[in-house]
This record gives sequence, structure tokens and C-alpha cells, in this order.
Amino acid sequence: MFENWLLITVGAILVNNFVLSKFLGICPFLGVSKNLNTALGMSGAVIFVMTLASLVTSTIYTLFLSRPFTFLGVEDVNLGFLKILVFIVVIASLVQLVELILQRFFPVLNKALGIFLPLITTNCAVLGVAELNVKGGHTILESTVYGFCSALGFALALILFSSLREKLDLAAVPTAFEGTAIALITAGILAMAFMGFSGLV
Amino acid sequence: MGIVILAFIIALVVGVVLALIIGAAAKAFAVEPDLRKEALEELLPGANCGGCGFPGCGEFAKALLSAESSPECCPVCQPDSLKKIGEFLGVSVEGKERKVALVRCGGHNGVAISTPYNGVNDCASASLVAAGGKGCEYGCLGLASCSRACAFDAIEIRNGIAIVHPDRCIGCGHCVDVCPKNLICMVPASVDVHVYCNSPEKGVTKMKLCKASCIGCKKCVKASDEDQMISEGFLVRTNYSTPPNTDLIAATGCPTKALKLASIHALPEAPEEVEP
Amino acid sequence: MKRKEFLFFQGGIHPNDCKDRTRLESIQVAPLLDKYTVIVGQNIGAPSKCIVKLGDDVKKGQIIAEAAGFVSAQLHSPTSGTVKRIVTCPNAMGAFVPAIEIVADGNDEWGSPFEPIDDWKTAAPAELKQRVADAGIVGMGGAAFPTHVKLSPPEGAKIDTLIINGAECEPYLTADHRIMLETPEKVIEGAAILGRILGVSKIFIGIENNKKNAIKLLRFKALGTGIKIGGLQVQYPQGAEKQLIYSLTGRKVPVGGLPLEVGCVMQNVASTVAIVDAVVHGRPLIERITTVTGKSVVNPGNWRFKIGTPVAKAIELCGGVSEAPRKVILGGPMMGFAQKTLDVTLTKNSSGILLLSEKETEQYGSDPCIHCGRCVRTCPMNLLPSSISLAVESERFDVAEKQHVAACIECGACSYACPAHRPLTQHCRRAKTALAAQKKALLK
Amino acid sequence: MTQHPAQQPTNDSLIVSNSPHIRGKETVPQIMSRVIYALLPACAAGIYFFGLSALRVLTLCVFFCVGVEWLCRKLGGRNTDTWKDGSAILTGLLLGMNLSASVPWWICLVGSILAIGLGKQIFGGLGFNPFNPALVARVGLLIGFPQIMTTWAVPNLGKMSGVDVLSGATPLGLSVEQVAASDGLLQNLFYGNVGGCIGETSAVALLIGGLMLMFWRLIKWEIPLGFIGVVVALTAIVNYHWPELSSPPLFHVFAGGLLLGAFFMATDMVTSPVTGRGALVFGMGCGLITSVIRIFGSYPEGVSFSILIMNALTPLIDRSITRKPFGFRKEKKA
Repeated sequence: MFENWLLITVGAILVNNFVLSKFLGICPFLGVSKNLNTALGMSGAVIFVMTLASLVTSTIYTLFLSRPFTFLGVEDVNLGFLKILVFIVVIASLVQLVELILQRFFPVLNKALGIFLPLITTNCAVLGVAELNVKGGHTILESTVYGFCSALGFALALILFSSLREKLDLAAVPTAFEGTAIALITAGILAMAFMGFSGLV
Repeated sequence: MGIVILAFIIALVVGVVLALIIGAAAKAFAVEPDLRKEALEELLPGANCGGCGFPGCGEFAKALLSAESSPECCPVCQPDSLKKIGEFLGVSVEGKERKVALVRCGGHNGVAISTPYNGVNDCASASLVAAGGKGCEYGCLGLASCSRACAFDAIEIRNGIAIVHPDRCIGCGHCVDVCPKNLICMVPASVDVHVYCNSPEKGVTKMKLCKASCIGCKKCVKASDEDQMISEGFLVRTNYSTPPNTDLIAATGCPTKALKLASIHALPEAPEEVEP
Repeated sequence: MKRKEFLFFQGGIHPNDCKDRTRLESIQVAPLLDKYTVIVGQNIGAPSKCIVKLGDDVKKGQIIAEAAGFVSAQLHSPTSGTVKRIVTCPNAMGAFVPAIEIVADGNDEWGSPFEPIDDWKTAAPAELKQRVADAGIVGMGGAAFPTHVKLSPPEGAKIDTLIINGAECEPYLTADHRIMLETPEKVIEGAAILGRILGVSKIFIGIENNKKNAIKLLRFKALGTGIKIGGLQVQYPQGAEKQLIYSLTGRKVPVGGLPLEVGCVMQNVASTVAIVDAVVHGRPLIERITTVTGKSVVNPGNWRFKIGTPVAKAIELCGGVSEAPRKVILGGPMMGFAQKTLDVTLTKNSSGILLLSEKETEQYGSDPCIHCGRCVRTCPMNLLPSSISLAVESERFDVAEKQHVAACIECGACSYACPAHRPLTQHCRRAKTALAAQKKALLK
Repeated sequence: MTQHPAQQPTNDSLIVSNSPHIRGKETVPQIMSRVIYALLPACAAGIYFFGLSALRVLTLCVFFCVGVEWLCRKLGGRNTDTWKDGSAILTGLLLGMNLSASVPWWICLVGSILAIGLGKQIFGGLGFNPFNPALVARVGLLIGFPQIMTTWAVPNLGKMSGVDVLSGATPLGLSVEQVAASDGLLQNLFYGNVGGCIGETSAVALLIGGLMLMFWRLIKWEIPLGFIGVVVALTAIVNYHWPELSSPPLFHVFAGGLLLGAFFMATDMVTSPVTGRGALVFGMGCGLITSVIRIFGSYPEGVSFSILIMNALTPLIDRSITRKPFGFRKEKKA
């Protein structure tokens, strides 16, 4: 029991880190990592959205899509094939909702996150977490925890990376490698370092 | 066949339910977007130079709308766009004169005494160390702090002094703040005659340190009409409200050539040789 | 173990003290020059106000500039002669300031000096303090803070300790050392006078252990007076106000605070001796002991110069140089000011003239920081010079402020230790001035 | 006394600069060369145990690193004499010490390109690299060429001439039971008579080098202390409670690259925190990650990974640790 939870948490945060190992969610990873404060805000948003998305999609999947039922005389209807379609719509509306709330109550944070909040909608990381929950056969609780931990892993990578980039801002990087290029190289080295965790669980 | 219909129905139901939720939320958490501000921002130059005293054009637009500032504060706007902004805001906008920066020092390496300076490469830091490498305490240090502050590439460091290119200067005034010697001032672009010296010291003291300094001989004051040149102690200045015209240079024959035309001063090979 | 009696502060550096060339040179009196240029405004605070006119005849010790306000000091003529002209002259910081040029008449004749107060032990402290103010005495260690201001603690401040600073932690300088060796009685007497003015009985004299003979001599002379002589660890900046107070008393002066907040008043040895001259001998402060040194100086030594002596003349008295100097420094090598001209003249706080030749001149580079942490280790104020410097390079003064740059005492230990030759001290100074300017703008 | 006639100084070209006007004797090249001296005992031990092939690998790495450094500077249009500060030589030496004596020459070349090109010059050169260059190369090679990088040379004492290298297992690759069963392993580990990387083999030589660094005050003692301390503590706890999971702590200290990493790689000035407290956090983090990878991970060795990960954390550590100035007092609430 304990080991199972350890597997899910440590696995999601370190070993199969969404950004550094699965290479999901690279867009906000590169886009919002220019300074630590926006990175923190973005991390918060991602943790919130991913946990919520995991909970909601997992609930929908376990309750409606995964179980066979009889419909209009057709036996054993399994609607599992609809999952991607439903997930996309659900996540998109969820993000829309979050954005509306942010706009109304936290305009400063909303402005800081800029385009990246709506981008979470189409973010592979969020869709990925829903899909991986299904693939891993997680229960609703497990899914929520997995979503939360994956988002934590994302946040960890993002925060680490933003502090690195703040340092790189002062570096005398050759003109050809300035900006995103050096960020990608740094991310690559970071990903190499995180490979050390492979086989941990 | 049933499955297709079922899938269709389920997708429809999900869609409708979500649409209802979002719709309700949009109503509940609605925020009035400020259309006026956006429209006003369209009219502003968008250079975000900060010359108006606000951090960027967006903030300036906000200040305009709340009448905290007036359109004339924008140094970049051309008269016609100013007029448009005035119409938009419903205020009258007076036509204003374009202003450019002037670095009041002509003491380049050839004429002014200077000593090597070793340390942090910016003017403010250098001025902390024995008031900089220049022999004259008031002179331009030539370490390009103003040039770096200029977003429009209008200040060039040549031969140890900063030279403004009036044609490129848009008058944002950023350079004025960074100069530790307070050498830079904003002057009307239409005036071409300037005194390139800012040292209030006695002529003898100045001449020891810089051969291109204004020694306060007042030849130009005598040669010009009344009130065109102002003499303050040992320093003469152009009176920018009643400026002289360019003939003054020839009429005066300034002994140190501190009196110069800005347009000629900025030329690459300006004839500023001073006979020893 | 007697040494354990005194603490030593964290950080600091141990530069080669280079004092050997002048350590044994006894103080020589500089001959009368034909001209002195006395800078008006030699003290921190309000610059004094010139009260002589062109062509005025002045006597030695006559007031030529008056204190303009409380935090200001009187200025006296160094010799008798005529005021030739009022000029502007660069001061040690490179700024042009007014100066009075006095042509000596050769008689070096005293005007009406003060009445000596022989019985200072019974004189009223207020009277003694007034004498200190009249004699124009300032902190002669470097800061030139008017002494009478230091001796007038605000209402309610409890002063229980007087510290005489004889640490002289700056390399090369030996002026204070020679003062202590040649006039130890005056140092002790001055300390006692200061003690009387302040009404304190706890008096320390702090001396670095590389001046063992001075420590011994003063201990001997101080027998029976209750004055304690502290032999301190040789560690730069031992003579910095906050560090010395900590070493001697274990008290920490708060950041941005004054010594009087921990009940201390500190005076330099040279100022202490000047106070004796003013009180007991009735002489204003018109001369000081200055070390002229450097490898290229032919006859380095410790000289008694009149205020207003041009640096060029002082070097000439030392036999000139064997090699053209690339740096002329007023003060010590760690905190002194590099000069761009030899026309500068000695002021009340010029403790040394140091000449460095081409070979000895260190160049600052623009190499990147390698994060070795040397500056962090050496900073006596426990700051992070490396971070401050990086912040200043990208003009982030707010970051520097968060790193407590305002507490920097500009001792130069970080720059000394930096293997990448980064101008750390200058970065700190830049941040401090920029922040001060910001604060001023906010107040407006 | 003086050869030159006495003269009167003039105003000509007096330099002005901020105080202080004298400076300590320490320079960057001097620091680098001292670190290289401290590495020499371990290098010598490597050559002693693995023969001339070890010397070949070390030489190639140093040569290639300097070459790549020069080339990168040249291509970037910057001054090309930066290799003279010794940092590239040091990186080359460290890289060579992290390789097995049996690697082919092109591994040295690829490693040097990874170290200097990708690890250092792309960030702008010395002082700007966020990661330890030699470790970037080692990890890159380990991931790219796992076969070659995990084939270890075994000591062939006395056969200095042999270029052929026998291959075998590194002690860290042994299972817990094998470690427990082998006699005199600890002793061999201590002196270096075991298979592995060139520089990691002799614990005693590394300790000597580490002490040299400490003596010259070139490294912050907090890093090796925190690093080794945490590894010892964690492996001791695990070994005590679950002996089947981990070997005894002393084995972990002397085997593999822990000593090399703790004294020479983690302490790299550029990529470790500036403050002492930060260094302690940094070292302990390295120790924690190393122990976790060694005990639970699929890689036998976790030193390089852990240092790289902590390198990435260094800016955060530096940011979060501030020092209170001398005489700092909390502001009283008015």
C-alpha cells in the first residue's frame, strides 16, 4: 500500500518528470521560465489545473466511460474510445473557468501569466496526465494524487529552470545561442541529470 | 449504429452542460474591458520609451484617461498624432516644439587633459573615483552611459566625448538622468547654436584643463543681438527662448571654438581642430 | 594568554603591511614653504566659510574660514603671510573646491594663540570642548568628522567608553605609530582630556600587534591612569570603527548606527595629540604627521607637514622619486584616494602619501566572477560582495539593497581578495550612491 | 641605492581607480594550477594501477579540452588565450579521471567537446557555466555510450608497457552479497587496487589531494563534509536496518567516485553556492541524491547525477540564503 503511493508520488515528481523525462509541456516551460516570480505563478496555475483535470477526467472516465452498459438494445457498449474527445472538451472548459476566475479576482496574476494560461488548455501535459491516468489504471484518488504530483514535478523543473535562466541572463552567451537556444541546451543538460533517477521505483 | 448515435448524444450532452457552466461563469465573473484605453494605446507611438514619466505607453494611456497627464508629455508623438489624441480625449493640444538632447561638453581627447581611469566601465561609477579621469571635473567622461541608455542609437562616443545626433534623437530624455555630471539638457531642435562647455570655473583654470572650454570672453554675447546669449559668471549659454541664428558663429570667431553648431558637431569628421 | 583578552572580528584580510621603509623613520619637521594652498571645507558636514579677503595679512593660527553650522570646523592659517588669491583647487576626491592661497612671509609668526589651559584636570568639560571646537580639530584618521560634534552626544545617550584608535591597519602608513612612539605622554594626556570631556573613566587604546614597541611604551606610560592598552590581532580592517569597537569591547554597532548607540566614542591617535596641543599648548590644528612612502620614493619618511602643503612639494622633500609613479594615493592603499594631479594639497585627514610605480599598480579587470566566495569570506561586515557586484552590473540596485549594501564600509577587503580582479568595492560604492540618490529623490 | 637618478614626479598619466590600490596575490590561474597539483596524486595512482593506457587517456583529454576551448573561442570571435587560465586543463584532467583507462581515443574527443563546448563555452566561458563541465561530459557519455562507459579497466600492476587493458567490474557494480563476501575489499579500495575510472580508484590519493585543497583554502569544507557525511549516515541507517539493500557506509565512501566528486567536482567554485551555509546545503543535497541513486536507482553510481542536479539548484540556494550584516538588528516595531 505504502509502496504503491511512493511509486506514484516519487515516480511522478522525479523519475518520470513530465518536463525532463516525458518532455510534455515544453511550451510553458520555455515561455514562463524567464524569471522566478512568473514561474512560481505558473507553477501554481499548473498544479491547480492538473489536479483538478485529473480529478474531473478520472471521475468521468471511471463513472461513465470505462464501464460497459446496455443501450438501446446494444449489449456491452464501451465508450472508452470517446475519452480523448471528452477530456479535451472538459479540460478546455476547466481552463476557461479558471481564467475567468483569475481575471475577476487576481488580475495581476492573470496579466503575468498572459497567454500561457489559455495555453494550458491545449497543453499536452494536462491532456497527458488524464491519458496516463487511464493507462495506469489509477483509481480516482490515485489519479488526483498522480495529477498533483506530476504538476509538482513540472513546478520543480520550472522553478529550477527559471532560477538557472535568471543566472544565464547575466552570462556572456555567444550571440548565436542567446535566448531560447541556450535555454533549450540548459534544459537538455538538466534532463540528462534527471536521468540519474531512472530505475528508482 | 447505436454506438455512433450514443457517442453523438454523449458528446452533445457534455458540450451543452459545459457550455452552460461556462456561460454562467462568464456572466458571474464578467470584467468590463477598458475599450477606451486600448483605443488610446493604438494612437500612442508604442515606443515604451518612458519619456513621459510613466512606465510604458499603456500606463501613460491610463494616466491620460484619468487626466493625470497631458498628451504633450509624450516626447515622441508627432504633431498630427498629438492632434488625434487630443480629439480622442476631448482636450485641446497645443503644438509643441521637438526637443533634442545636448551634451554640453566639447572637450574631446585632443583638447582636454585626461588621465587613465581603471575600474567599472560606466560614468556614474567613474565619477565616484577622483571625479573621473577627465582633468575637468565638469567634463564628459566618455564612458557611454548615456549612449547605452539611448534606445534610439542617437548618442555616439567619439574621441572621448558623447556626441548627440540631433536627427536621430527623439527627445525621451533618458540620457539626462544617467549623466552623473548633469551635462545633458533638452533643447529645442530648431536651435543650432550651442556653447559646448559646462564648467563654471574661471577661464584660466578651465584653459589649463581644456582648450575647448568657454572662457567667458563674451565675444559671442557682443556679436549677437540682445538676449540671444546669456552670460552667467564665466560661462555663456544660448538663450533658448530667443535663440541666435547660425551666422553668429562666423560673426564671433570664438577663440576656443566652444561655440559650435550642433549639426556640424555631430558630423563624423567635424572640423574642430584647435590651434595650439 | 593575554591576547585572548580581546576579540577579533569575522572576515578581514592579512595584507603585507609594507611598513618597514618608514617604521623607524622619526618624524621630521618640514621646512617652511613659500606658499600654502589651504582647501576650504576639509571636514565632513557643512564646508567652512572663508572669512579672509584677497590681500589680507594673516598670522599663523589665525582663523581664515569659520565653521558654518554645528557639523563643521574652523580653519586656521598654517603660517603668517598674505592671502594671494582665492582659487579653486581639486580636493582628494577630485572635486573642485575653493581654496585659500597664502604666500608665507617667512617669519612663521603666531597670531594671538589661545590661552593654554594648564589645569585642564579642573577645567569645566564644556570649556575644554569649546577649545576643541575652536582649534578646528577633526577626525584625522580619514573621515575628518568634526571632533567637537563627536564629543557632544545627544541628550539621553549614555557614553561609558572612550576608544583611542591607534590600530593603523592600513599597510604602508606609519604616522600614527611614530606619534605613539615619539609622544606617548601626549597620547595618554589627550586620552585623559577626552575622558574628562565625556565624563568616562573606561578608556581603551587599541593598537595592532605589529606595533609591539608602541604597545609596551604606552602600557608603561599609562601605568596608574586606568587607561587600558589593547594589543590587537593584525587583521585588516582592525582600525575600522565598528570592528575596533567589537574587538575591544565586544559590542556590535548596529547597522547604519553610530558608536554612541553602544556607548562608545572613538578618536584617532593623531586627533588625540592635536587635542593636547589645543588645550595644553593653545595651538589650533594647522599641521599633521603624514607618511610619505612607496618603493620609488628616494627617502621615505614621516613628516610634520603644515596643512596646505602641495603633494608635489611633499614628495620633493623626500628626495623625489627614482621611478615615475603611475598612482599617487592620498591616504593608505586600501581606502585612500588615487589622485590625477599632484596639485592637490594636504588636508587635516591626509595620513599618507603613497606612490606606486608602474609595476606595483594593480589593474582591475572585467573578468567574470568565478563564485569562489573569497569576498564573502573576507567581508568584515558579513555581506555578499559577489552578489552585490553582479546586481550592480545589471543595474539592479533594489537587489543590492536587499543584500544590505548600505552596511558596506568600503574597506576594500573584497577587492583585495578577488582572484578575478573584479572592482567589487567600486560596485558597492556605486550601489550605495545610487540608493542614496533614490532615497533623496523620494524625499523630494 | 637607486640606479635611477632621483626625479620629481609629474602629472603625466597618473592612473585613477577606486580603492583598494593593492591586491592579494591570488589569481584565477593560480587557483586552477593548485587544484591541478592536488589532482596529481590521484592521477599518479591511476597511472600506477592501470598502466600507460591511463596516461594516454588523461593526456588525450587534456589536449582535446584545450583544443576545443581554443576552437570555441576562435569560432565565437573572442580572445583565444583563455585556456591559459588553466581551467580547460583542469576540466580535461577531471574528464580523463572520470573515464576508464580502456576507452578509445574518440570517447576522449567527444567528452571534451561535451565538456568544453556544451558544458562551458556555450554559456560564455569560465564563470558563466551553470553545470560542472566535466560532469556534463561524463553524464552525456554515460547516456550516449553506456556500453563503453561501464566497461571498466582492472588494475594490471607492473605492466606499465601494456596498452591492452583487461576489463572487469567496478566494485560499485557488485551486488550487496558479493561485497560482503569479498575479503580485503575495503583495503584494496583504500589503496586503489580495484577496477573503475582512472581518478576514482585510489581513495588515499584523493584524500591527500583533498587535504591539499583544504590546506590552500581553495574549497569550502562544508561541501565534502555535507556530501560524505550524508552518504555515510544514510547508508549506515539503511545498512543497519535492511542489510540486503545497501553495503556498509565505508564501502560507499571508498568505492566509486564519491571522494573525487566530493573533493574536486562538487567543490567547483563556479557551480557551487558562495556562502558556507549554502555550501553545506549543497553538499548534503549531493549526498542525499547520491545515496538514493546508489541504493535504489538503476545506475550503480549517482555522484555525477547528484552533483549536476545540485548545480541546477545552486542559483536557488544562493538566492534564498542571505547573510545578516555585522551588527544587524531586527527593526523594532514602532
